[in-house]
Amino acid sequence: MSELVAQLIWNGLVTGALIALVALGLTLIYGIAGFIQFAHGEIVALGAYNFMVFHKLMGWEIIPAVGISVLIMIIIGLILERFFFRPVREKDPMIPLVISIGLSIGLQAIILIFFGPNILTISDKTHASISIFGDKILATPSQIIAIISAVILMIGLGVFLKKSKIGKYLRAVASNREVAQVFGMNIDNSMKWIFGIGAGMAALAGIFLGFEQNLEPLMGVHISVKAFSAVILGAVGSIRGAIIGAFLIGLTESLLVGMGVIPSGFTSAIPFVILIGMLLLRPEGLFGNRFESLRR
Amino acid sequence: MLKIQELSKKFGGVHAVEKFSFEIKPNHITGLIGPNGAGKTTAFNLITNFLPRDKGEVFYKEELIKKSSAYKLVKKGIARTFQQIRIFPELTVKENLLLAMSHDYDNWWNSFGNIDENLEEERIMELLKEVNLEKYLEEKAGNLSYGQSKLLEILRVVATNADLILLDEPAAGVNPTMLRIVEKLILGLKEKGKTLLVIEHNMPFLMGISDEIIVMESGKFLCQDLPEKVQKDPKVLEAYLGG
Amino acid sequence: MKNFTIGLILGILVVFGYQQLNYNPSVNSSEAIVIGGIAPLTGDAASLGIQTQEISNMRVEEVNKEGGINGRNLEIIWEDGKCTPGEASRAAQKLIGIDKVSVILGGVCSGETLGATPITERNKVILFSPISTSPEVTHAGDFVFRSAPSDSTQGMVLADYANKHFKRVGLISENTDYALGVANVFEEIFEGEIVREDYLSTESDFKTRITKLKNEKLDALIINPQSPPKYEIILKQLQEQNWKTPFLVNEVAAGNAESSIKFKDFLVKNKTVGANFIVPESDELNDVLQKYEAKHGKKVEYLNYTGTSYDGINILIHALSQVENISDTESIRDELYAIKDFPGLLGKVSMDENGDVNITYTLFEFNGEEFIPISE
Amino acid sequence: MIEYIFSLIIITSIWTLLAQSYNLSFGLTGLFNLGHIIFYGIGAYTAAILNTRYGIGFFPNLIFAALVSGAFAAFFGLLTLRLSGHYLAIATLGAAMIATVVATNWVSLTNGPLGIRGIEEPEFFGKIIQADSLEFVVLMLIIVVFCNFLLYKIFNSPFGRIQRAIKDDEIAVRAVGKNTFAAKSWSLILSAAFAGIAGCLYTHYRLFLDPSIFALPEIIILILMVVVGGRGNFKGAILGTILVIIIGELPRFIGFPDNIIGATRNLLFAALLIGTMFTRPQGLFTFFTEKE
Repeated sequence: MSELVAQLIWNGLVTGALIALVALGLTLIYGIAGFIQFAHGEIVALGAYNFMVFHKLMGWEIIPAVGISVLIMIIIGLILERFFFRPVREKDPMIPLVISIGLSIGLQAIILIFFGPNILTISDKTHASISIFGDKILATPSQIIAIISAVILMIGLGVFLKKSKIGKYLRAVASNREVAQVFGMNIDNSMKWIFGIGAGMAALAGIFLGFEQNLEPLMGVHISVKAFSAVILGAVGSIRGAIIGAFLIGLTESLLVGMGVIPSGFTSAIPFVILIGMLLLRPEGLFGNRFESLRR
Repeated sequence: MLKIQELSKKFGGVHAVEKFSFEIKPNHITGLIGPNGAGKTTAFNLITNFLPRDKGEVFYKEELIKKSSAYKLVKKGIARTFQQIRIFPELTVKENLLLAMSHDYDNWWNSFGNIDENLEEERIMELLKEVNLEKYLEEKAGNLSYGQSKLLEILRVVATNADLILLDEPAAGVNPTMLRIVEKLILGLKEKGKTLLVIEHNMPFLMGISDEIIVMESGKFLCQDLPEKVQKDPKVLEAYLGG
Repeated sequence: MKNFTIGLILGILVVFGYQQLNYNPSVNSSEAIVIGGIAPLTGDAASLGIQTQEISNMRVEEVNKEGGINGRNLEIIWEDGKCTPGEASRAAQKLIGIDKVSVILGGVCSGETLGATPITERNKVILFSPISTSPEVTHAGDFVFRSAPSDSTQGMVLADYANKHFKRVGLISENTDYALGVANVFEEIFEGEIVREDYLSTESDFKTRITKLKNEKLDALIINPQSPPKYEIILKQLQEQNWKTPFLVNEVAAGNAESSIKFKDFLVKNKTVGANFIVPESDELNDVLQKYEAKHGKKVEYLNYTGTSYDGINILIHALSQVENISDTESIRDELYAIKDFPGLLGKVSMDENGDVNITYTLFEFNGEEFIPISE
Repeated sequence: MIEYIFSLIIITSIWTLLAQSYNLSFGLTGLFNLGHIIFYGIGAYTAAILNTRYGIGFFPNLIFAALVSGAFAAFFGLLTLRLSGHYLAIATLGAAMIATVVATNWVSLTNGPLGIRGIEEPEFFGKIIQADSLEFVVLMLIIVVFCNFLLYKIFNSPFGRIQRAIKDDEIAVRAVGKNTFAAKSWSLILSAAFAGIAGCLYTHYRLFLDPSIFALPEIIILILMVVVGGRGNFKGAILGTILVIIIGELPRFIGFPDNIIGATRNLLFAALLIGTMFTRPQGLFTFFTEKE
């Protein structure tokens, strides 16, 4: 029994780590730009497809292929910000949200046209799994790397935001954009930072997701929808909240279905049942404050 | 008219409002002053149920106001304006006022029926004439100037024909000519038997129209007296100059 | 700004109108017989849809080179059914309304066929599906035919084998019309205990379900996916969790060895048996496979459906050739019902009173290279 | 040719009603509800289940579909209407996902992925009205025009004015003594009822129904129709619907290679949505309806 639980917890941690990587980008963007970036899922998908092109088709080694894919997606993230979101930044936040929905279906169509509808695998080699923690848990190398890098990035981001100059700068902008502008803070390059970091992490999540499952044009949608819930669960704009929200969803999904509490057909509804349930108890999210409604 | 007892509200560790009690007499204009951050607007929000009260009771016409939702208070006769002007930019000036008037259409079924617009229109024109905004009747409220929007917000409160009117810095950012119109409007309300509680930083203006002044400092009641006395009271000066 | 929008709308209307004017459907003109085609050209099932389209078009080109049907060329207008009933019925509406077809080859997914039947039945248009295997298609309508066997036979064959060998089995089944058809029949006939795990087509994370099943002390695992990609992900995650029981797979898995070859040692070690209908070795089959590979530069992905789609188009061409006026669908329908021992890739094909064919499923075992028929 | 035109008219009219119902809650009140498709799906399934199991005909089904969808909206509103903006968007998107899962798994009610077949066509005093026939088109137009007339009344009533005010500033609406929670709930209930009717029309037109009706892409098309038409703009929504459907059908006719028809359609939609948001967020057709 305990072996089952251990494996389920490991599965939950892996899913949670991937969701967290995506959710962190979303939280940063929402915290500072003020809207949920719906096309974030497509950045995840494009990251995976890019890696597949470099690694599988062009035969690059894994590390350089990861590097180039993450770099390309950071550039694409910056392009999206510069041409699609900067012009409408001062407008009512609903407008960039709808634009990001448009971008989402547009990018999905582009993936479909370039890579075709068929399902592709990220690499032909299937890695046998190794047992860890006293052979209670079976894990593949990519899962282990995924969790390690996710943890490193989370801590790194936390430290970056707290300690580094740019980090403090971003947090100031996040707390009140108008005030920051008054003090002459350059909003444009703080946007560059968050969209760049967000895209980079999303690309990485895409690559790890590619190792977990196959590549399909809609792979981004499925994980980003879970990431949205994680972001809201944690109270939007709080890094800590998003991480905990992500792991909460990953673990609950794995344990509830794994232990047979919920029939497996309902798995994909679990993140939202948690979200809506939680929003009823604490509408401002786990870590938010009650002031949300009164602010202009 | 309005009795507040032991009103208090804490955000995290900060006591925004602490054991704040006062009473205002009917058909009086009472000013509420205090340095920035004294908790004046928070007090407004607590009285009008826009913010849940931690402790304290509010009595309006001797009746205890429960912690019900904010909209119910308007029917009881308490209406307010906001520090940042909250009018409906996409609606016309006429619609802004119509909304405030038809509050007796609250059950949903007959809010589909069309109320007798011309009866309402007369009253609207009357109100607009008082502040000579009548030619903006069909204009979108968003196109009004800052001063005009301020007036519209006050008119909207009047349109709810509430007995107790709470104004949050009606004079802020208003040019002198417009200020006289605001003054005339407020004094007009008093003649009509209304009671007003006004937060304001423009001292000469407030002192001129108020019958009494309440002073607040960092969430606590400092004093309540006639305008002349309050101006000379050393405690007040010290509070303003930073104690 | 105003004239921009007026211009936009007028531009669209002009294009739309012009498109209509010179787009005179060439149906019933003396040169070509035009029939409709509905297949999933996008989405998960696109690989099967496009293969069906390619095989049918390939066969049509051959027939036209040999003089077509009674001297008239055959042409298929394909519409994307997207494997959903809604899109398939809109496609059928367009083919019947605009292109005036009286015969439609398709749908591929059972959902497509079922979605199109209300429209084709009402217009008495022949709907001939080369692939749909859902039991619901059997009684879908008088003008509905198919050249693929019904799932109910597949479920029976799998359950009989399971009854002989296993007491307690796990069942990973996709929540789609096809897969449910097989799973439900299997559950009726299998006497032992079943631990069932369903999943939605949008899901691709089975780690949790596999972990749960591993804890259930099963003798075997039935894998019942709708499409090969899902089959491959399931196998990948089973391998990652060192699954150690024999497998019983449906025709989607048994029908194309390519997916199974990627996991051949894992499958052979655990012993994998699958249900499929025989596509017997024949030089006619090899000829078709070579021509396909020559034309498209890739191997056929679904061997069993190659058989049904090739036989399907041939049966349809045969029926069309027996009739002078192809809009007389009653006679086409009678011709199709009259099909007896038609020489096809799948052997002697005969049509029963419901428009189903007499092809049955048999069992195959995966030997690492391909699925070989076994007796039992 | 005629049948195809009829089918296009019928599809457009169903979409017009659905888009107008969405225009009420999303356009007028500003409820950013990404789950509006749930009401459409519930209406469709109500009609399908009542018809196939209890033989209830088309016309009574219209009422039942509206009632069931409306009732669900009331419950749904309790769950979500306390939220605002992005919270509401994500929670309602999640609800749409849950709806798909429930429709697929609750086999005893919805027959699961096998879907419901054999739904009867509408019957008018004994005469079966066949889909794609002139009578069907006329029937559809009558119902859709009548519903739009009701919606027009709602848009321009004091109730509609309160909804527009809520979109501008909900706090201020509370300050003038309106129960904004009830107002938003009624907006959602009414828009759900009309969406339920649209669902019922779809069921009795397609005669086959499966969980794909709750699919995500539909909601994006709905947003597009209302945004292009101009949020809260009554005539705009109708013109927006027609424009989007024409653009949606274009790739099929311009003869794009089959396998990228779907993709090009979505690309056109994406371009239109982003273009509208950049150039005229208040909608493409405001000059038609400037006096509105």
